[in-house]
Amino acid sequence: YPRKGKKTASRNEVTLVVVLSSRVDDVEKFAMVQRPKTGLLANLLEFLSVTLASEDIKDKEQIQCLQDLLESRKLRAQKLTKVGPVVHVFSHINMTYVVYKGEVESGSGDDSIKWVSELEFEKCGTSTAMKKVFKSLSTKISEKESKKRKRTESSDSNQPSINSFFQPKIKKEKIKLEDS
Amino acid sequence: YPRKGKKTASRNEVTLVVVLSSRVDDVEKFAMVQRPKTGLLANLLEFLSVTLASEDIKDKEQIQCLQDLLESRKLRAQKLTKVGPVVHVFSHINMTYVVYKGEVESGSGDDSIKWVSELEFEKCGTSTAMKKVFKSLSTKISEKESKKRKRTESSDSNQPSINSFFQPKIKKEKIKLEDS
Amino acid sequence: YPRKGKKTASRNEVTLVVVLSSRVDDVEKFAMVQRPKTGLLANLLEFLSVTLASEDIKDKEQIQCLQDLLESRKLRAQKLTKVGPVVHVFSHINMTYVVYKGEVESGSGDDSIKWVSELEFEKCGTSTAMKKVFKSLSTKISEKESKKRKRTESSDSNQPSINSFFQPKIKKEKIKLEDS
Amino acid sequence: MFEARLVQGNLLKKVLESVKDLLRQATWDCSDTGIQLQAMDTSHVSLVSINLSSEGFDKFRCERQLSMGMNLESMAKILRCSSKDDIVTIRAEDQADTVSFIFEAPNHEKVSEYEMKLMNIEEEHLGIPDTDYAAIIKMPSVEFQRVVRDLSQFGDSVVISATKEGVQFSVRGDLGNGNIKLAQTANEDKEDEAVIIELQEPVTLTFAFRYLNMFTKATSLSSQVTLSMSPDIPLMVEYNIPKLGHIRYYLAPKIEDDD
Amino acid sequence: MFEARLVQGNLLKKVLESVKDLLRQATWDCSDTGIQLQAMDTSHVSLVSINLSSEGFDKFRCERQLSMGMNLESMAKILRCSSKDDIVTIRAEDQADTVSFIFEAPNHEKVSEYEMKLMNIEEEHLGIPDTDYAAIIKMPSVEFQRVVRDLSQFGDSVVISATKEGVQFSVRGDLGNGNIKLAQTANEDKEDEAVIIELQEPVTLTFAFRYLNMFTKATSLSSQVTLSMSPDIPLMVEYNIPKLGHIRYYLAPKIEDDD
Amino acid sequence: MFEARLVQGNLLKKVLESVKDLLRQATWDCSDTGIQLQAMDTSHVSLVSINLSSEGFDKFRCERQLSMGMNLESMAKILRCSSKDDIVTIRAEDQADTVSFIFEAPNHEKVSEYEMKLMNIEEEHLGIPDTDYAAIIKMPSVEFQRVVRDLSQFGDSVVISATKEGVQFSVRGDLGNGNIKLAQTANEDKEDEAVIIELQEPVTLTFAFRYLNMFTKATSLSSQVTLSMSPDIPLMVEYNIPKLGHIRYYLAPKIEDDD
Repeated sequence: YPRKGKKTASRNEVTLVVVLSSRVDDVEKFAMVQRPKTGLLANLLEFLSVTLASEDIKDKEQIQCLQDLLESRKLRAQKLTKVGPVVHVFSHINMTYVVYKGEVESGSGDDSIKWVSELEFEKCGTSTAMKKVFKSLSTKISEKESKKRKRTESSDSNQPSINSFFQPKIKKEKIKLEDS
Repeated sequence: YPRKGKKTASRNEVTLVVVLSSRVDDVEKFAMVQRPKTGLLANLLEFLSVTLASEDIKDKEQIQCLQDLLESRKLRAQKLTKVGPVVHVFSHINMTYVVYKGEVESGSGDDSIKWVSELEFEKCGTSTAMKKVFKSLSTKISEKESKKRKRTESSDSNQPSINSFFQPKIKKEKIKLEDS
Repeated sequence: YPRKGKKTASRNEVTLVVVLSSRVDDVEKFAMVQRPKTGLLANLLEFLSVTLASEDIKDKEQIQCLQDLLESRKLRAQKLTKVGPVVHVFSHINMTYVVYKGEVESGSGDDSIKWVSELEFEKCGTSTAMKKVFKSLSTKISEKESKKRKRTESSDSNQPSINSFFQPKIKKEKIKLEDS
Repeated sequence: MFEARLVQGNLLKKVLESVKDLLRQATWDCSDTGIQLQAMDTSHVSLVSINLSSEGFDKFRCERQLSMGMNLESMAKILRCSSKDDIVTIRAEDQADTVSFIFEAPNHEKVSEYEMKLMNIEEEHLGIPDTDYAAIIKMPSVEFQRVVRDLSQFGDSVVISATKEGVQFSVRGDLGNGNIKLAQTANEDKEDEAVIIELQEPVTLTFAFRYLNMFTKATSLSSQVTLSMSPDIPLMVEYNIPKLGHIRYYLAPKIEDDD
Repeated sequence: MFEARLVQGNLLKKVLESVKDLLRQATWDCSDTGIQLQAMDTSHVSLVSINLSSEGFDKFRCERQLSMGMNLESMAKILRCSSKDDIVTIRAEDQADTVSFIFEAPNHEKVSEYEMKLMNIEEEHLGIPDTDYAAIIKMPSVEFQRVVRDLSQFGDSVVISATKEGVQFSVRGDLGNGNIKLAQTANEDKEDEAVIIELQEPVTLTFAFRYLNMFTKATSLSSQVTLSMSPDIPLMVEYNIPKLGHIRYYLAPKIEDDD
Repeated sequence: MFEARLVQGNLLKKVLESVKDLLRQATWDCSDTGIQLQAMDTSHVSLVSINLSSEGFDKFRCERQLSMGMNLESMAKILRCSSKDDIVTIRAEDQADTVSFIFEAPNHEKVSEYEMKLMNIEEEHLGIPDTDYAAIIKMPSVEFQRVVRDLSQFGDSVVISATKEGVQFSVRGDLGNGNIKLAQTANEDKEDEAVIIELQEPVTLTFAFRYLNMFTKATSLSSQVTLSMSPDIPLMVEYNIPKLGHIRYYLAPKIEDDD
């Protein structure tokens, strides 16, 4: 539906996200929780996440932060590795998701945790932002695996993305905001 | 091959037909008998049938009539239910088949009975009339089952047949004959 | 690559070839050896063969000749049957291969022998001449089997080959040479 | 003997193309008045009726009535072997079990003859009552074809509404909704391009695109098509074949869903 | 309310055909200056930027800026229902969740209206810096299409070299190598057929045929295409839409293999 | 060095289209008299013989005889990259293992060059005896194509009978039988459209449609085709390439079934 053009100033936020996987009956599943029934993206499933006060905290602290989060949900990850940042622009928020991934060491989580396969993830009601988060993960994976595979169009290592040449406009605006 | 146009008066006949089924090795089979080696539709397989003196006999009597027929062939049906009439026009006979169906209660019939699967039915030498009789059955079945299935072209319940608007010409002529 | 047109006189040669097969793990394999590292068709695989001084020797002698050849390679054939001649024209040699086939009775041959399946044969580096030899074999086989199969284009018994009408040019020249 | 000769043989090819998707086989009934065919499609939702008048043929001889059952796909295959300008003759002996199609080039230097086996088809003929339709819409056949082709991308069925102002075709589907209005032609100079509506009362009926799409195979036969509608009775789609006869398709209307 | 009316409606159909293979969905941003679209293909290797100026439309009204996310395949399907000479109007209410496409025949006797659901697409816009390209090649769009089509049979990527003399396209593959040279046009009488090169320095870059092939779907929009290249930055392929705007494709160059 | 230049380069494209379905690979034998090709199809039922005279080329240079084995599918792919009016040059060095095809636009502003690897094909050449055929039928090549295409729908093989009156093609199949008679042309004003039969004695032979269908790919090369037949020897189907040479197909007749 038609939306007003975005001309208002946007807020910047940083959120830690962890994509936690577990093998259930030989199928890889991922831990997700449901958002509140009201408000932004109501009811949608999302990965476990925590909003940061500041982006300037060390990786080690970030990992501790996530481990605490997991523990609160009765989960324990074997090792958490950083995948990288994913930027998503909501109407008034420029959200930077700092994505981590890990495997479950023990526990299947409290009742709030839903274990979702890749297939289910694609079908379930989730937000575009979460889709980007999940995609960033599989991109890393596919890059790793691409050398094993036959050369295909999408994994052509000589073909850079257009993103490596043109920057998101929003960042420009961000700089402007910070300048002002 | 070219036939003379049908202009002569046609006889009307009513035949009771029973499509009797039996599960053999988990495959549904139907009882058929072979027509005499000479005459109309010689040698073709047909369902068990009996020609009536008059159409004006009650359903209960019709069922009794069919049970007698089955018994003569060493068969016994669990319950016979009326499927409905099927009209077929032979060169000089307007045949109305009153179709019943039932399942075998006991017995596999005498030597004259051939048990034919749906697949075999489609391939075996049988008459157009018998095909119509058999089709009338599956139409009823598919109507029943169509609600379970995804909506398809053929089972579109909102699409009436053209037959429900236009009547067979032969009936008109029948009326004329009776008028005269 | 461009070659000089063939205008010089060609030599005629006769070679006995044996296609020896053995069932290894239910796959039919054929005995081949590698050609010398230099010279004509260097390094290519070929069937076991021996060049004859003259074409005018009896079949029995030919078979003995091949059995000797096999024995020198530590192989023994169950029975050798003649398949027929295959003509191949090299730049200056008109080679007639007299093809025999047989099955291994005992032994898997010395180290020079490579056992090659039909699939491997099609892929391995071999000469056109050897391909013809091998094809002559399968032609015979397929002719035998073709009666079992459904009539196909290639096994249409009413369709003669164009070869049965037009003779290879080289033979003409051969005759001329012999005349002169 | 039966023999029918048509100088404009190309028309027969077009007639076949018009029905072969709908009917696999059918019986051609020949009498001294001409050639008729009536048959339902396999799903019994629609009915085709073809009438070729003996007067439209350049030579027509039918000594005894005869009914020739044919595989229409084979017949279409054979007719496709005729060239655009060929003179076509259909011929059958009275007792034979085959029919012959003869194609002659206008210069008579090429003559093709195809012989096809006849088949015995038992089929009931339906009586089609004469109807005084509530709305008769005449429109260019290519326009009807275009409307059906465009809208059928969006859904399974079309609502056709005839009013005094014009005719409207509507479709609803997952992808979106479509709606085409054709106004009555004000200026009727070009008869072939006119949209003309004879209305006794406004009519709105729903039909399955699947069949309408097959009906429009007859577009090349006629520059105009006529849609005749009345509430609760089958739509009649008629293509007039100039001087020779017509092809009529009947389609049972769909029952409107309550939801 | 948003309303844009284009007498030459056929242009919109061509615009859609130009991007629908590359993009499955995209957002059209409307403001009083016109309609813009910017989107990357799903593999994020190329970028499409469309600009249709409000002045190019015969009527243009956009009271508030609005962004309309559309399934481009559906949009293309709808636009394909317009006839060549139809006047096309795009219309959306400010708060509605649908957009309407209205096609009017020049004689106004046929009016088609299609309504399509809008979708919410979250996508980042990239800032495209103004670039002073080292080489700008102007050539007939059909010639570019032909070169891409011919050479892409032989390999996955093309080397494009611009020199003072002309432009050269090369491909290497298993089947063989191909090499097409286009010389600067000496005689510039026929502007549409001219090859013109503005060169600051010679440039040689490698690109994937897959994307170039999809770009050439825009060929029917413009008789000329412009390829702008500089070392290590994306190629810009521009098709000018006379009086209305342009469609630009950007493609990241491939990194040369060392072997 | 070998170099052959043909202003009417389009002819080469047509020659390739004429054989590429029949032959996967073949050797072109070049000498100072021209370019020849002789090859059997893979089933060894038919034989193709192409002769392009050096005099038909606009430039022809062949210092030493050479044989170039080529994948004909690749060659056809390359030739399809030439435009209708391009001047085509074939070039090969004496010791090279590649051949080059150069296409120049008439205005010389576009030059395409394709290089293809040669292959070594060992194949025996058959001697084709000069034959005094019993029947030589000359007919429009499109007419022959049409007859073969039409009748091949009904069966696998065709009986061709040549008599004084004309030539007859017959087929029998499950669907029906077909039979096309072409009469000798009375009025020979239009030479291209004439059917002319030179007859020493009537001949009737049976041939497989499969091959005839592939032969008719040469239809665009020549307005006329010549069928030469004698009992028990292969049919010769010849397409004359004006000024340049010819393409001849030979097809072994089928043996008649006794039943």
